[in-house]
Amino acid sequence: MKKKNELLYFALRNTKLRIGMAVLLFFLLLMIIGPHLTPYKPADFVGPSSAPPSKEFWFGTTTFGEDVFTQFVYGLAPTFLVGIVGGVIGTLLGMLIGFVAGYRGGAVDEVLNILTNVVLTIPVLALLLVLVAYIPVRGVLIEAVFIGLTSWPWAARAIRSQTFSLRTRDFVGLAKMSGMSSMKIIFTEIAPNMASYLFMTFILMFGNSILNAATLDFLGLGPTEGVSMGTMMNLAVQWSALMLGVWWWFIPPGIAITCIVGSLYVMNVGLDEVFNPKLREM
Amino acid sequence: MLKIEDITKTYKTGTFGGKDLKAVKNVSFDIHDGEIVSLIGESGSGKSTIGKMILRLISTTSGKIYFNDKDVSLLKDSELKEYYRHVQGVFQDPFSTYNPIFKADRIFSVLHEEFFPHIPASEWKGRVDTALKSVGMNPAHVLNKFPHQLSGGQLQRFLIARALLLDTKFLVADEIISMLDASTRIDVLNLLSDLRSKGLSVLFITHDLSLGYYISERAVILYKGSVVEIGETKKIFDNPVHPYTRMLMSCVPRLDKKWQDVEVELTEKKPMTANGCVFYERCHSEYKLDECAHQSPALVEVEPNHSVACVCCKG
Amino acid sequence: MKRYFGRKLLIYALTFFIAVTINWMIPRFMPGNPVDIMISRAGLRGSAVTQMYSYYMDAFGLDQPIWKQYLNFWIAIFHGDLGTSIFLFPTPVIQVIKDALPYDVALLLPSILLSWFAGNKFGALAARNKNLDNTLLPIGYILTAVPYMWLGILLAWVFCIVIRIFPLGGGYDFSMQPSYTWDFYWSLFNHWVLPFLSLFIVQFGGWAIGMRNLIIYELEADYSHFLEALGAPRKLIRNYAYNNAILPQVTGVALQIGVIVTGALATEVVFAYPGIGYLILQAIHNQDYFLLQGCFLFVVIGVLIANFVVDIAYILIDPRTRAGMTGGAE
Amino acid sequence: MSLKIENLTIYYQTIAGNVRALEDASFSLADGEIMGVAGESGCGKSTLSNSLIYLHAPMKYIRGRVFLDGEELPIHDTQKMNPFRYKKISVIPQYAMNAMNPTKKIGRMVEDLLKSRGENYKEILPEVKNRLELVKLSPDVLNMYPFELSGGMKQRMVMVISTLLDPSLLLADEVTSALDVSSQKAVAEMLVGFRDKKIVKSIMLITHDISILYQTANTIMVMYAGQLAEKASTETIIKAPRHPYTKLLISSLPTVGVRISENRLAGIPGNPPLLLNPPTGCRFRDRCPVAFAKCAEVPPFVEIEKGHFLACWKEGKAHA
Repeated sequence: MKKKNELLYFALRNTKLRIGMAVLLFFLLLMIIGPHLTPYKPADFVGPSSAPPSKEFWFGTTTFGEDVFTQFVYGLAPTFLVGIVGGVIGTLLGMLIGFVAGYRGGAVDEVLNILTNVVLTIPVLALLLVLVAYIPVRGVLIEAVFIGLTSWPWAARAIRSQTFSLRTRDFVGLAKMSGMSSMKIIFTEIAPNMASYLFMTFILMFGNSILNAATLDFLGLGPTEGVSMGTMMNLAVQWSALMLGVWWWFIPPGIAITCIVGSLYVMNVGLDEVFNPKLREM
Repeated sequence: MLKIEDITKTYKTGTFGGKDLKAVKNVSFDIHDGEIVSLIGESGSGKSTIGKMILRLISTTSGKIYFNDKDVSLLKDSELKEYYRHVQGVFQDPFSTYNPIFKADRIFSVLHEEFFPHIPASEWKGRVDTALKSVGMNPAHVLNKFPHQLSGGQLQRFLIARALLLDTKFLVADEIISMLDASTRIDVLNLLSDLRSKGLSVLFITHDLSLGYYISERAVILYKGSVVEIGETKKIFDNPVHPYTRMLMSCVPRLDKKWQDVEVELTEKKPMTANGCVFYERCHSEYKLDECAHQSPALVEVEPNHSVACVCCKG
Repeated sequence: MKRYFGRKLLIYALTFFIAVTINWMIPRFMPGNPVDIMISRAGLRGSAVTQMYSYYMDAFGLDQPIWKQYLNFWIAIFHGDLGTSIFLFPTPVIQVIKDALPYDVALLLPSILLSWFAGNKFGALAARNKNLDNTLLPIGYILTAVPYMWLGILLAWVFCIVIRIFPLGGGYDFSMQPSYTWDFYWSLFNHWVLPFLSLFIVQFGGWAIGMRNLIIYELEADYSHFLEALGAPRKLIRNYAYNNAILPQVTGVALQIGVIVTGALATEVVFAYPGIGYLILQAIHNQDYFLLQGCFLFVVIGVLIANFVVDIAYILIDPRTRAGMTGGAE
Repeated sequence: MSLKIENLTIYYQTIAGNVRALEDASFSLADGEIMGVAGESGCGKSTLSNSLIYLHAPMKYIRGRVFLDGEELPIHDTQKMNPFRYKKISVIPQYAMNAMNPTKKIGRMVEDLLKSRGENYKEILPEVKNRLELVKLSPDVLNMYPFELSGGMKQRMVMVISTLLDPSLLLADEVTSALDVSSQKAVAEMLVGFRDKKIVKSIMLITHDISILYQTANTIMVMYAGQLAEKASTETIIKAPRHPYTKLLISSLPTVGVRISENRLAGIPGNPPLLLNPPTGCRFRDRCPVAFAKCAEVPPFVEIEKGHFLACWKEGKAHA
């Protein structure tokens, strides 16, 4: 009990964690209440072309007269969705492969290790580009799944090495001598020991999925329907928002991604400090 | 009770095979009912490997281990579980034997779940209390605590109590007191000895000669995976024959004799020759022969219940 | 070390094999006839269609057994035959890519090397230095979280539109013909600066933070404490820590290379910089799958070469791998 | 008088409060003396050693003074302490196996270290080679990386490095614990050799293994739960200890020649107290068979016979 309280104490006292949490919560809140703050839909042509931010159009309008703020708040949801789904799939795959490779060892490990290294070496986003380009109708979910399916290797590698070292710990031997099955040992003895690490892995995956999705969207390979931060930037660049000086079109989505991903990274460091006493500044 | 026949463990080093590392080489010995046998060796002697092979935590490369005449390596699922009902182990580092995120007494509930699911919780609790008391602990003081809230000695007793809850006949005790504080370690040792008188057999693995001497009837001296001397503890200690055993005896720090009184030449550990005597490179024995370099000597009985693997006692 | 290398080469060979296989599989395992889809989306008319149609039917060899198709695909690759581009018909894909490649090298090589050196130096400086650390860390985290293309957009907007210092779009001024003149070089340089900068800045943040964390870890290592106990000056201890922290950073290049390359692709799109990234965008817009796949293949090859170079570098600088141990760069 | 320590008190800072790891330690160490510091884990022996040479967070200096060869050591001031480190006082750390930079050749590291302390490596090199010979290492090790050495070799290499500048006091923290029986003896004898050759004036040998101390030390200081319990000549501590803790401790140690069937040893009941909030007075009193009311006060560490110091109300009084 003492240990948990200590973690909580450090977690609450950790500035990085606090800042990261606050920023993340802000955007989550905006995602939820944002659509209620605007009377428009993202694809509605509601105002003059390329109007700068004003009382009526908080973030201005696009070249076509769509409300940027509306697009922005509606675009947050797919961004978070991609992050969470991609992060969950990536983390789960990484766990599965990492646990099995690390716990089984031997030939299984060898094969999985090579697989991991191969997928790690393939430039994932380039692969996604080719893959996604062939799919005529794309949804956010498909995008997230693809990202998740290709982003597990580094997590698998890290989880494998941790499992590998935990496997030789005597408590695993004791569990075996208590007649526990391998699966039970992995999930009740090994995984809980890495809980903090797994959580941090998920957070990083979350952030990376958002970044990857933004790049795909920006290249015009995002969801064929709807808006996201990436598609906003894509359209802005495509319709010469740069040349025309319509900065309010491409600045907000970039800020949102940077803030969300940045807050996730900062939270990750904060968590690392909480979990790892060596990094705590005394 | 337990019979080890010619077991060998070879590790493949490197990813694609490559070099072989023989951690244990053709070791044979047996342990009788109610007997404590010490397995004595320095680091790299393969003593823990042997213990883990008995516990089926690692596989044997060749050779057989028999428990009550059953080949241990052939045990599958339910048979293996049955085996663990009778054969258990306690390891060196008490803090590593407990999952740090769970309470220490979880080891008992796991046992309940896996081995005695039909026993009602209240009866099980009674059994745990009895077991704890029989290893000299007050259940009220030690239950419901995290491993870091208990001392090393308490944790090791927990593990012994755990073995008692099962119908343990044979215990592998791998350096179980080397990480305990001096003032508490002797009690754990005494406890083992007391359990022996109730019929438990123990393989007591240690690097500390004095502990082996203190507790065991018989001893096996291991060097680089090979048995160099085996027999009654008292005979080995009073009359060490193998040059390695003699060197060990002279190096062990004692409280009754100073090192200056027993002088023996020391050499570095060196890589051994491919198939000669394991101790060849370090041997200073007057009996050392050229043939030692490529012929490993077999165990020869020098007196009843005392065998040595050295050319010096061949004829 | 032989085994270490053998293992690495196996992985590279396998990666290449798998990448090529995926490349072969994607169009064939998508629903419909790939050639039909391709031609219909390319939006061509008249005699060009029949000409192209027969060319692509031939190139795909769909009438042959599947294993033969696969084999032919490999044979073609080893002959450097990646098909013919659609939107630049009839230029061979390999030629299109060859023309774009120098621009990528010019962007990637300097940005990776310079940001790596500068980031490491700066990160080392910031570690255990309260003031620097407090400024570096937030900035570093923000930088690593910035999408490459967005930083590109920002830079382009500020420097090309708001304070017109640099030109926007293309690899050189459209009014110029490529020539070996200073004017032309100057134009190349001007168009290069911003894409380079945006790549440099994002990577810089990552390296700096990585180095800072590694140094702190090394300063807590036993050997550092031993030196401190023996009264060695801070400078020596930090030097040692730096030299050891560099090692994982070298491996980091290999791990990051894929991300950097894709970052470069996005950046090229922003600046309409005529590298492979821009080609990919063109290929996507024009449904030019041969070109798209050719680009992918080249990206894979580039990443593999970079990985190989990093491996060699690692062996040269880490005595442990040099002496035959397989520590470190795994 | 080589080392003199007065009321040294060191705490560890944790979020739960101060862990009182070393409380009012006062003792001295003579020239040429090898003093063993014995005690169970957490008794403060390593804190004592660490604080003398490199006192850093989370260790916190509370009070006390340290004199080495008549000069006061500014142990609480990391910067001011630097000139003394290595030259006057040096350490073979507990982590000797990892004490060398893994990616530098050993010779190069020694050179860097010596240069940084203003010494001329070239001039010292012959002596380095002499010392290597003393510990039975070939001079070739200077051209090797630490990972090419075995554990025992690393240990001896660190021994050579630590003592190159002939420090007055050498702190040796658990130098034999990680070694095999045979290397243990070799290393312990080499340490004694260093003292005999006057490479170091005196040694504080910190270990949990009392039998090693019996073989090497001139005097033994026993610590318990952050307090000094007893200090006397080795023979006295082993053969005729006075402190109840020392008595029980010594009598609980098995040694070759003692068998359970003939001579059943007994441990000390109970556990050491937590130092976050230790009991007042003598910290052994909960486990002590002879404790009485007076033990609620801290017993002074006083000399009851020449060279025999003791902190116990009962025993101290009986012989006062």
